Amino acid sequence: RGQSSINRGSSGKIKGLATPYVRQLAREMNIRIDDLQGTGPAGRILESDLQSYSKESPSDHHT
Amino acid sequence: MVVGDFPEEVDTLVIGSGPGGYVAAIRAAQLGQKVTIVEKENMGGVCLNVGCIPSKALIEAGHRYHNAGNSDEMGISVGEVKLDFTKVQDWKQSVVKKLTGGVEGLLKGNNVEIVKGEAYFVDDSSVKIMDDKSSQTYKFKNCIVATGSSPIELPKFKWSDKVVSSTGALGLKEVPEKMVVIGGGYIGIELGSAYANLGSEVTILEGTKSILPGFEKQMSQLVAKRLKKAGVTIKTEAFAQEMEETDNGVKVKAEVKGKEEEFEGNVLLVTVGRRANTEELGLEQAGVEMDDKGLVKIDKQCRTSADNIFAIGDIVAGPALAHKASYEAKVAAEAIAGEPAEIDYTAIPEVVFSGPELASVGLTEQKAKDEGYDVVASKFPFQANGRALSLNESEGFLKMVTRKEDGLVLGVQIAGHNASDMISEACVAIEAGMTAEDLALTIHAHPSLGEITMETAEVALGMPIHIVK
Amino acid sequence: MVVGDFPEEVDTLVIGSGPGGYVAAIRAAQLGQKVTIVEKENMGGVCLNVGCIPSKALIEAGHRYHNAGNSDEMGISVGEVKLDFTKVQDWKQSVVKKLTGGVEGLLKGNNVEIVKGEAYFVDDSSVKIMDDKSSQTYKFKNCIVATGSSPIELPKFKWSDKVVSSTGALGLKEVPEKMVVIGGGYIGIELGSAYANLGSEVTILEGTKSILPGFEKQMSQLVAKRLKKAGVTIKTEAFAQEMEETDNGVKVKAEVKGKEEEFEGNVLLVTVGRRANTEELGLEQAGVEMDDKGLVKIDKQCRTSADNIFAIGDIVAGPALAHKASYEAKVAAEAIAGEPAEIDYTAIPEVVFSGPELASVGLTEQKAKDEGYDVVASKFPFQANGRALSLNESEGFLKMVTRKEDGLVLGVQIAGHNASDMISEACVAIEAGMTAEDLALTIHAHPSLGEITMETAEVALGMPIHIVK
Ligand SMILES: Cc1cc2nc3c(=O)[nH]c(=O)nc-3n(C[C@H](O)[C@H](O)[C@H](O)COP(=O)(O)OP(=O)(O)OC[C@H]3O[C@@H](n4cnc5c(N)ncnc54)[C@H](O)[C@@H]3O)c2cc1C
Ligand SMILES: Cc1cc2nc3c(=O)[nH]c(=O)nc-3n(C[C@H](O)[C@H](O)[C@H](O)COP(=O)(O)OP(=O)(O)OC[C@H]3O[C@@H](n4cnc5c(N)ncnc54)[C@H](O)[C@@H]3O)c2cc1C
Repeated sequence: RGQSSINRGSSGKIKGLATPYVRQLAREMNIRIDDLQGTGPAGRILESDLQSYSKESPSDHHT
Repeated sequence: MVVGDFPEEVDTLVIGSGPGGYVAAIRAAQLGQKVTIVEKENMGGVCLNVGCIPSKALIEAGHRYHNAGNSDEMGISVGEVKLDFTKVQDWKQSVVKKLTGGVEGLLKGNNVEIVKGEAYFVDDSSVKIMDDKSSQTYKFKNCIVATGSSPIELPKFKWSDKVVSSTGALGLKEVPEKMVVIGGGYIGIELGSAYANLGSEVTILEGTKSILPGFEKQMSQLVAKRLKKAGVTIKTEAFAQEMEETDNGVKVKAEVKGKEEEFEGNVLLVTVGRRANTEELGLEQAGVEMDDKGLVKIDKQCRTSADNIFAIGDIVAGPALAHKASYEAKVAAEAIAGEPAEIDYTAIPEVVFSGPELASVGLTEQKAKDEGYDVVASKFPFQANGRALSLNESEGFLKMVTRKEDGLVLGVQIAGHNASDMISEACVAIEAGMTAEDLALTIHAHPSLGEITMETAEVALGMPIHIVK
Repeated sequence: MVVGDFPEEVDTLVIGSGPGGYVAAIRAAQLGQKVTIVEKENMGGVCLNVGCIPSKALIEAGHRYHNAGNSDEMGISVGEVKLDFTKVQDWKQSVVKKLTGGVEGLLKGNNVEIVKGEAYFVDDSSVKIMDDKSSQTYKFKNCIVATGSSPIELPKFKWSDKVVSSTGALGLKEVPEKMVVIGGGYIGIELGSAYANLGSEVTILEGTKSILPGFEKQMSQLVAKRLKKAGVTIKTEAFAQEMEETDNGVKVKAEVKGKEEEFEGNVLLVTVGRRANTEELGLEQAGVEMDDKGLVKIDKQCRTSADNIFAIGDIVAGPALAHKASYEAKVAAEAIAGEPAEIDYTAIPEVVFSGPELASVGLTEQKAKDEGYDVVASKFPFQANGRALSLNESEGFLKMVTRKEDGLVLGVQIAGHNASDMISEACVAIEAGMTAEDLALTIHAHPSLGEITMETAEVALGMPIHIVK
């Protein structure tokens, strides 16, 4: 308690910047969100980024 | 094995009914599992019975009693203000009952089977549940352990009717004339200030250099100032050494900044931390690994080293907070249901219901720098906000930490009236990866405290309207 | 032209210093413009002097007076509660002064030149500014018009010391024994309930079927219920016809649901709407076009039909609210600075500081359906929230309107304690295009009112924890 925490990369480089819904969608689509470059403000990954990523590399996103 | 102990077969077993356990049980049931929940004490766990809820009720009562005569400046004066502490306690308990009764109803409404008793692991697929009279074995497919935590007892300060934990402090029959508090963390501060507001002469002994050491100095200082105004004595770098019972209380010897001092109180509240309830559970027999602090090791899905056993809440790492427990509860329930759920939050808010309220989410300025971010830290005072002024609550500030290159909001700290309400917006903003610009361009109602968030974002952008740069 | 009237040359001229004008002036100055602001009455406009701020101060005083003796159930009783209304007014004015003084300081701190007087357009690049003694012509490069609005006077209810507008009601020297209010919109309700709480016997006459007709019925009903409890008489479908002065007040004849009734009050407050201050400005001479309601026509950049003249706030279309004025102010200031700013918001919040508070942002269920959306409407009650219960403020609900296909948050309506604080999160969520899932997956502090937002989102997803589906 009393320690502010943030659950994003610890190296000062934020990866996977997206809303919780998009992050969940990525999991459901089996996409590693860290692999994406977002097109939203501050590099935010949008739902459309997921869609175009899965179109581009349909075979890529299987773990 | 007792004669007649035929194991009962259950699907998902939840152990403990706190904000971890009961939320896990409900969500698991909603996802189609047949759920059984076992609780050895009270439905709702620490949080509802002897934690978050009763403490906030007591704080509100203290607040109202203390502030009843505080509107003189606004033209409203009251005759003698009287406190009927028995009634305060009754009211507090009525709030607790509404919520615990509610939880029981919710569990039943979601067809969760409730078992009273204490669970103990026999192996990785069965527990024994004991109550006063009997014991029964339950075989489970999956189990979620949410047994929470208990106050730490100091060897030289054994619990008694005069030496109490937070639980004892919440249940006092009368307001003690004098109260000594060991520990200036949030529980000590919340309960200490509640009793100070209710009329106790309170002394707080804190080991570090300031109370509420997890919060930024400027925030905890505001609280310290308000406490002192309410007559509370705060001793920092103070280490309680030993005590002695007196006729009507205790005498505590402490080393304060190297010097020995003595403090007297009718009640001594010890809040120096909590210990995970993992010791008497038989976790070893289930193959569930723990770390050296007694916390259960889990993966991103809250799964322990035993594949079908999950652990959540105060017994796993991270801040011991109810909303963290409930969040993990949902992840575990979904994981069992085969969904791709993961612990995937960006930030957990922390709130102290002190005067003024403190709330923090995400990174502080220092923490962000330590993590290597190039940051901008921006502040805006409550006293420049029309809503705060019209509520006569103009003390405090909001601080926003943003990433320099693009304004990404990394953290927000608030010290001020209704900080607990205001922090939600910051949680959502951080969680969604929003920037200062996003917040500045969102229209906020006038007059409202939310404008403080917007205006701090404008400070971050270098263009505040209501303070001069 | 008066001898010696050499025109002064200014860069950006702002007319009116309300939340439209002063914000525009400051932002324009921050963007490098040389700014002059002209105000004929008080710095801060309606909002700070006779609108948002003093009304909220009076409401808070009423609230504290009315609730002083309301904590009995919680074990806190008070002796006689006394009201010193002169002191209430003094305190209210002290709040106003802090803010208006602040605005003056902010303008100066941003190097904005302040001119006192009334502006009148001579042509599309100059105004005459008149004060008591003299008149001076100013030539401007760009102008932002923010002259606000004034209460509408009804022909049969001329302003007097007994027939008052909101301005008069805010400035009363004593609490009237009886008050009649014509108009049950938010201003009538806010001021009516403030005086009811301060001890007036209040009657509200509203022409439509319910008070606060802009809000959903379930919300306005909560307010009506609370008003009735405070002794307020509400007459709907009531049309005031005429009045008669009596020795110590007025008698109002009204047609209520077709039948004639008579109401007496020491003060009659008429709040039937406001009219844009565009009539005596000489806008025609500047080539600025208006619509048939007297509102100035603007484009997305707040630019009028005269290229270098902008209009913002109550004199342009849209809800007459301070935060809308301030938002447009920033757009206009940026447009003049050549930035690609545009009016680009998704939603403007609306708040009523009634008991309980109402707040709404985005689309209501009905509006969303009217616009062709396939929606889900979800509700969560305050009484299932631990924070609300521990504050003893458990009345009300939050309603969330989401798009069926993807959970996009279209609107949020809140009726309950601190709704004005809670709405910010909804504003940000709607503005950022967030979904119910986003809100549900964001960790909200426990116990806090923000959890209500989170839980309503879970209702939308079909998996609420704290209510049974
Ligand atoms: C005074 C106080 C104030 C607090 N205020 C806040 C606050 O404002 N906000 C906040 O977020 N947090 C607050 N907390 C912390 C919060 O209460 C805990 O983080 C939270 O309760 C943890 O939830 P949990 O489900 O992990 O466990 P708990 O709530 O501790 O519940 C565990 C339950 O498991 C039961 N149990 C244990 N062992 C067994 C067994 N073997 N068999 C059956 N049942 C068992 C226990 O009886 C208990 O009911 C406060 C705590 C205290 C003490
Ligand atoms: C009782 C009441 C309560 C309200 N509460 C709220 C609330 O809680 N929230 C909210 O958002 N809104 C509220 N409003 C509405 C809000 O006050 C207005 O929407 C807001 O003030 C409009 O801002 P503005 O800048 O357009 O104009 P105004 O604030 O009306 O300011 C216009 C200024 O221009 C000056 N002016 C006019 N003509 C000239 C001229 N020719 N030359 C020089 N100066 C001139 C006027 O003197 C005035 O100072 C309330 C209004 C009232 C009456």
